Amino acid sequence: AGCSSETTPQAPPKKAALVIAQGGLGDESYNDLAMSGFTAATKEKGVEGQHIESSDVVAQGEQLLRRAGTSGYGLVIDLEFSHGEILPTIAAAYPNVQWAFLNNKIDGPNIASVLFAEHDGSYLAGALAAMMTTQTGNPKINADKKIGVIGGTKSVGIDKFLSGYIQGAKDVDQSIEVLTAYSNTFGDPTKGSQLAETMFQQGADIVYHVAGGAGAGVIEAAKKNNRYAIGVDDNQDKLAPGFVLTSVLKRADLGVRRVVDAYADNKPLGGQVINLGLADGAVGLTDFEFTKNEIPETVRTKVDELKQKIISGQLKVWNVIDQGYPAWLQG
Amino acid sequence: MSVFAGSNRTKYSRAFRAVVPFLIALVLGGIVLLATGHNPLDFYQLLVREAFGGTDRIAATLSAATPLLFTGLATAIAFRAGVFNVGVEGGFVFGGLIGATVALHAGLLAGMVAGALAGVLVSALPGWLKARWNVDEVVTTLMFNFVVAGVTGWLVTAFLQAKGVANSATPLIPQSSWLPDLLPPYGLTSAVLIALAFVALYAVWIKHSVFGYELRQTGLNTRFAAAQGIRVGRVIVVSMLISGAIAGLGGAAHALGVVHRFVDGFSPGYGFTGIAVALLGRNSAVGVVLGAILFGALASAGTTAQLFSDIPLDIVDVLSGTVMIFAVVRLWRQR
Amino acid sequence: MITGLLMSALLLWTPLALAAMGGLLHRVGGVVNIGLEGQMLAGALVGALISGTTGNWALGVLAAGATGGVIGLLMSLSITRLGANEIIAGLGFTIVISGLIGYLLRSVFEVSGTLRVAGLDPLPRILGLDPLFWLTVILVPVIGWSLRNTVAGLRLRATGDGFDAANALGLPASRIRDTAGALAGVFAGIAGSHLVLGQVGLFNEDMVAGRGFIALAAFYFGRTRPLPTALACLLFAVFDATQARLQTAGVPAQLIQTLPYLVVIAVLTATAVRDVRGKARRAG
Amino acid sequence: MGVRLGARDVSRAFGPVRANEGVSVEVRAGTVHAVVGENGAGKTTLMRILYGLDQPDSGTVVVNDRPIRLRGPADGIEHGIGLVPQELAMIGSLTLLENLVLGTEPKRGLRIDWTVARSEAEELASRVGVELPWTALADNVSISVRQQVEILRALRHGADVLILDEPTAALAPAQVDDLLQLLRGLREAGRTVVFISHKVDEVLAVADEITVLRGGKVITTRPVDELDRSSLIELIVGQHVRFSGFVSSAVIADEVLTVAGDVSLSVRAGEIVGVAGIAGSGQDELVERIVGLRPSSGRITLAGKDITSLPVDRRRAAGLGYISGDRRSEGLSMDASLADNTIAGTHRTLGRYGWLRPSAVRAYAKRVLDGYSVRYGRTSAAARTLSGGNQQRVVIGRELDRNPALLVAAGPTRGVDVLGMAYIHDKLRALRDNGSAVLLVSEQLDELLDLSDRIIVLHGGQVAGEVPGGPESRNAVGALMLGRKDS
Ligand SMILES: Nc1ncnc2c1ncn2[C@@H]1O[C@H](COP(=O)(O)OP(=O)(O)OP(=O)(O)O)[C@@H](O)[C@H]1O
Ligand SMILES: Nc1ncnc2c1ncn2[C@@H]1O[C@H](COP(=O)(O)OP(=O)(O)OP(=O)(O)O)[C@@H](O)[C@H]1O
Ligand SMILES: [Mg+2]
Ligand SMILES: [Mg+2]
Repeated sequence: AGCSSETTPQAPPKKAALVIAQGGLGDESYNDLAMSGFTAATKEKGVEGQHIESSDVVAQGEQLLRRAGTSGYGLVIDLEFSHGEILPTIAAAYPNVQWAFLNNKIDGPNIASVLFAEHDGSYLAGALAAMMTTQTGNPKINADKKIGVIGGTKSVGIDKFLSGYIQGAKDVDQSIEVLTAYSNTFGDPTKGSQLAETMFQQGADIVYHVAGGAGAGVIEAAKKNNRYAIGVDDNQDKLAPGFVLTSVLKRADLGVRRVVDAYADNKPLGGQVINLGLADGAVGLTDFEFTKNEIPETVRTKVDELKQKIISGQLKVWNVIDQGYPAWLQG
Repeated sequence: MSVFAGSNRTKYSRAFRAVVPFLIALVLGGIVLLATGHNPLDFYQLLVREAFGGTDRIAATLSAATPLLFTGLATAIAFRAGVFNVGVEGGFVFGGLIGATVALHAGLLAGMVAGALAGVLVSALPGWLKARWNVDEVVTTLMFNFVVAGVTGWLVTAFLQAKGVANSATPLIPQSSWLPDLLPPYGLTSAVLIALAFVALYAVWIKHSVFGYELRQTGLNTRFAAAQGIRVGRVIVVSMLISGAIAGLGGAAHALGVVHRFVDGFSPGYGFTGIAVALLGRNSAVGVVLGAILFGALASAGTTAQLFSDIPLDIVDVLSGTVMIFAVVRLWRQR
Repeated sequence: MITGLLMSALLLWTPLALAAMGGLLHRVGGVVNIGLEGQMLAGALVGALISGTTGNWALGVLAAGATGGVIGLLMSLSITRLGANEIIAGLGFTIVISGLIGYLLRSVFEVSGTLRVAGLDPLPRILGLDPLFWLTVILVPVIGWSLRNTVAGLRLRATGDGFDAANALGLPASRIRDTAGALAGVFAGIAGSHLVLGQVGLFNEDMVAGRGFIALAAFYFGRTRPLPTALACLLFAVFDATQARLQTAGVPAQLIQTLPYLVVIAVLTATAVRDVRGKARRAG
Repeated sequence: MGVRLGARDVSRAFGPVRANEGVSVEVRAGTVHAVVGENGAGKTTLMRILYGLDQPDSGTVVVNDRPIRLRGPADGIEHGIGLVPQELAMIGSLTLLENLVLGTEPKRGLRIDWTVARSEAEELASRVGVELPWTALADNVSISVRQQVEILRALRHGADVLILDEPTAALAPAQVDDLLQLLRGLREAGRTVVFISHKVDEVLAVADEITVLRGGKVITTRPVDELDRSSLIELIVGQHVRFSGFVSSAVIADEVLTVAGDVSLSVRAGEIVGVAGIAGSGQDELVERIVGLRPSSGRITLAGKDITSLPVDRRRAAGLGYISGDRRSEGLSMDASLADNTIAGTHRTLGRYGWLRPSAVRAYAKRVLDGYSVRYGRTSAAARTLSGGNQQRVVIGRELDRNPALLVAAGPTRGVDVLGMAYIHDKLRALRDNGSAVLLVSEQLDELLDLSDRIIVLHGGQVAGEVPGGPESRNAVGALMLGRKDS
């Protein structure tokens, strides 16, 4: 694949690797999003990029990262959470390589960490859903004060989203009921559609999914039942225009982009913690491309107010990862 | 004289039979690669380099082979007793969870023992059901894998979850309770020695111990064994318990040596690959070692090969699935 | 709400029952088919692609059945002609197929995991349910009757229970077995297409999600009789459909998921105990 | 014209074993043609070739005087040949009617016309003079019923040449008579029968011509009136054999075995007690209860010790030896080595601290196998590689070498040729004379009469009566076997 004859070979080309997390590519969320950021950034910056998947990414972590360290890569971005503990040792063994880790803060002179405030974005979605579920002028909405959320697995990483969502809803109206369920799979859309359909039958009219590929089924179910879904990670509004109320963005792509850009531009990265949240637009809601007309102005204003409060620090959303489980969500 | 010729020929044909599935897989994989515009020879060369090209890569291959040594051996023992145990996966996973949890509080040795016991717990019921009521073990052990997956998931999130970790995971085990590394810095743990020791023990034990004899006879012909006074029910149960213990021990060794905790994605199906390892190795000790190294090499090389090529990892599944299918075929008609 | 539950249970029942009927026929013919999972996945992909390119659901379903049939035949040939172990052949074929599909998605379609096919034609509804559901409803008794009363049914049963004996009678036992294997593949392929065309409208490489194994459990559960097998599938489907309700009632999701498997073990045990007891009584 | 079915210079080898070597036979139409020979002489192989189930390496099958290639059993059936195999080809989970019509079902459209099937079956059965429970599962009926279905099936396929491979091996004397009568009836009706048996008397009673095979080759084919019992036996084994005949026991001592319950009996040291009965009269249950393979309701003692609920190994330790009637799947493990087969049951006493020394195992096996004149290559060879007669010797050697206080011998010579039979009989008598108790179960009346000091006859799971051993008891035993008390 090397066609370096066109460019004048000065320094060896910069090389970056992206280690894909469990679930692999095709999860329609985290991995795919990070991958898209990686592809775009490496192309733009003329960096040679490779991604690595493994069905045994947990156990192969050490061998894999070491191999990457010895294979001429200047930057290695690791998406797999379970590699957190081994990364410092490996990074120390390969001091000339720049390492980056997502979703957790890892210390090391040549390690950059990227963190996301997913709970903040989910909080806004919960608040929005709570305000919407009583807008009975809308044919997709019933009078019940019920909304739903579906997680991919029962784990703190996912419950961080769920907890924020429930908190947001309850802060709007204590009496709102939030149905929760887990699909136990990130790959089976049938399961997602099944769970969503049940929630719709139980009276929910807005269901938020944090379930990757299984979530695709949630969105299909919303379309079929004339209800709303809320997407996650990427902007999923266009998957079923008008039936996806909004999506809670977690722009892993932006995080990856930042890291690749800095590396390509020879900017310092080591030891940095990149916090991405509402303020950066890396987390948040979409701008309601297809549902603008269905969401009353007042509601949109209220959501914006909440967003500003969080950014300013006036409002603090519960973070399951640091704080453990809150009263409104069982651990 | 003719007896000699016969045994030579079977030895030769046995080796040949073990190589053929591998060749078929390479040809089939080659066709897929060619059809999608890749050069199979280059890719296979890359695979070989990534599997065996240097101390670090050999360490990686052995490391990937280690869990397969445990699961392959656990499977082979049950198969030898005529019990088609496909539940080694469950024992491995449960052993990993319990091993990791116990080691957290009570140290390395306790963790290993607890892991083995956890594996025993998983295999005991199907074994007893088979021995006592002749309940088809293929189905019960297969079903048990799913049950164990559910129960471990629940145990982790409900009771054993580490704080501040985004995955379903137990807390990190303190370094003092890890299985020591063999070849620092290459991350090959002493688990591989434990596994090899057990395989060697199996080789001698199955052939030369009284219980090994009873186990072999039960597997070859249960009615015969029962009529000569071998307590086949007990043999079946014990073989399942040993199989489970080794599976669980493998899980604990994986937790204490490699992952240092129990976490989502702990086993990508080591138990199922173990079935292929046992069958490819015809349930013999040497065969299990070779089979584990083969599948370990495919796994480790397949992953790092991506650093040097654009070929999707899934091709490795095509290769190992094909090896599995053809591992057990009879390639010519017995005349 | 009850009708809602029932409808979703019936929707979930269709692919399970179809695949289970395929597995049942193969089992009657003497082979335990663990490869249904892979055949369903292939059917799902081909069903999606053909329905999308032709804009005709029926062609999609047919193509899915044909694909499953070819895979089923290949698998059966490896068992009947090459003497492969049926369990391993099933497992191996499933791994190869999912590997191949993952590979093709990434290298030909340049997507990973999920494939949205433009112009996909979903199954129409007849009396509120799709044609494949009605097909399955008809198939169950037809298979039961045919096994008992047709030449093909009798010969299949004979081959399954006495392969060598059937051969000695001049029946083409291997060919009969292969036919059953191919038929199992056809049913599983169609079942896979139902997941796409009848349920979610898109393809995902993990979308079969163990349904092939549930189908296997179902025909074990039903002791290879069509009606009890279909009812077992219904039981599993209802389990699945009630999951969300149980979960909102506070039962942990992971535990709920183990229920069908536990039920299979319990039923298998109960029938085995009855068998052993029955035999002891006849003898004593 | 005349040769309805035959072989011309047929050879067939299995690896190094030459099962058939230049075999030529001619079976004339309308005759009963017997094929006899030792175990492994190649009889079954030849029959499979004649039916099309197997293909010769060289040579050809002859049908109606013309050489023919049979590519499969379908071809055989087409040429009017029917085979009732040595291992019956019935399918246990199908009914007798289903078994009968399988392959040639009367159809109406796609479905089977059960009404026609049933009436055809009834008609066929009445023509041959039997009555069958058509809706019973094959698994649940006796061997002789299954055999009748097999014969009817062959007839239904239009077979006018019927090949029967050892059809009488598992039949009681009365059933044997019925079968021979049936064969004669078929001959009268113009059909041709090829008949294999190890029982010289049957062969002489029913056959028109007899072909003798030895070592895969034809020794001779002769009309029956040129042969008598001893000349035929000599042709079969290739040497003169002397049968010792009935010799009763010299010293009978204390009771070794007592069984109380549905069937009550006792066996004393120094005596052979025979158990007779038509198949399914409860012999198998009795044996399995004594050996410990089946739970028992009554009380069983061995050398004064209550063994009613002991497992098999403890009974063996208490002095039990067992020759299984099912050599292929219970007496031997065909895929295990000869050494492993020989030490089975003794392996625990051979072991030291739970380990078996290979040299000790080999030495033990060699001693036993040599002691019982087993012809074998190495102790590591699989039992499967031995001929049937030698396989049986392995079992006999294993059980007798331990010098059991009680030997339960079920069909110890089933399927064994004449020479082997004489050898085994001598060994059993020697064991008795050494002071052991022997319980002998056999379907072969001659064997029972020859060996037993007394004979217990079972009928319908009960003891129908007891008679002394010796040839004079023949009629009495025969009557009791059918449940008649008179003689
Ligand atoms: N499928 C086979 N594979 C290998 N060897 C075989 C096979 N079938 C028969 N033989 C061998 O060929 C020889 C002849 O066997 P065959 O069954 O024809 O003997 P037989 O005369 O019928 O003996 P018996 O009286 O015991 O039935 C034997 O040595 C036997 O072991
Ligand atoms: N599977 C079977 N095994 C043994 N006997 C059978 C079987 N099926 C049917 N029979 C017997 O065959 C005979 C006729 O069968 P059956 O009554 O099913 O046909 P039928 O109902 O008269 O046909 P039709 O449906 O065309 O009127 C009965 O005596 C029945 O016992
Ligand atoms: Mg509402
Ligand atoms: Mg024979």
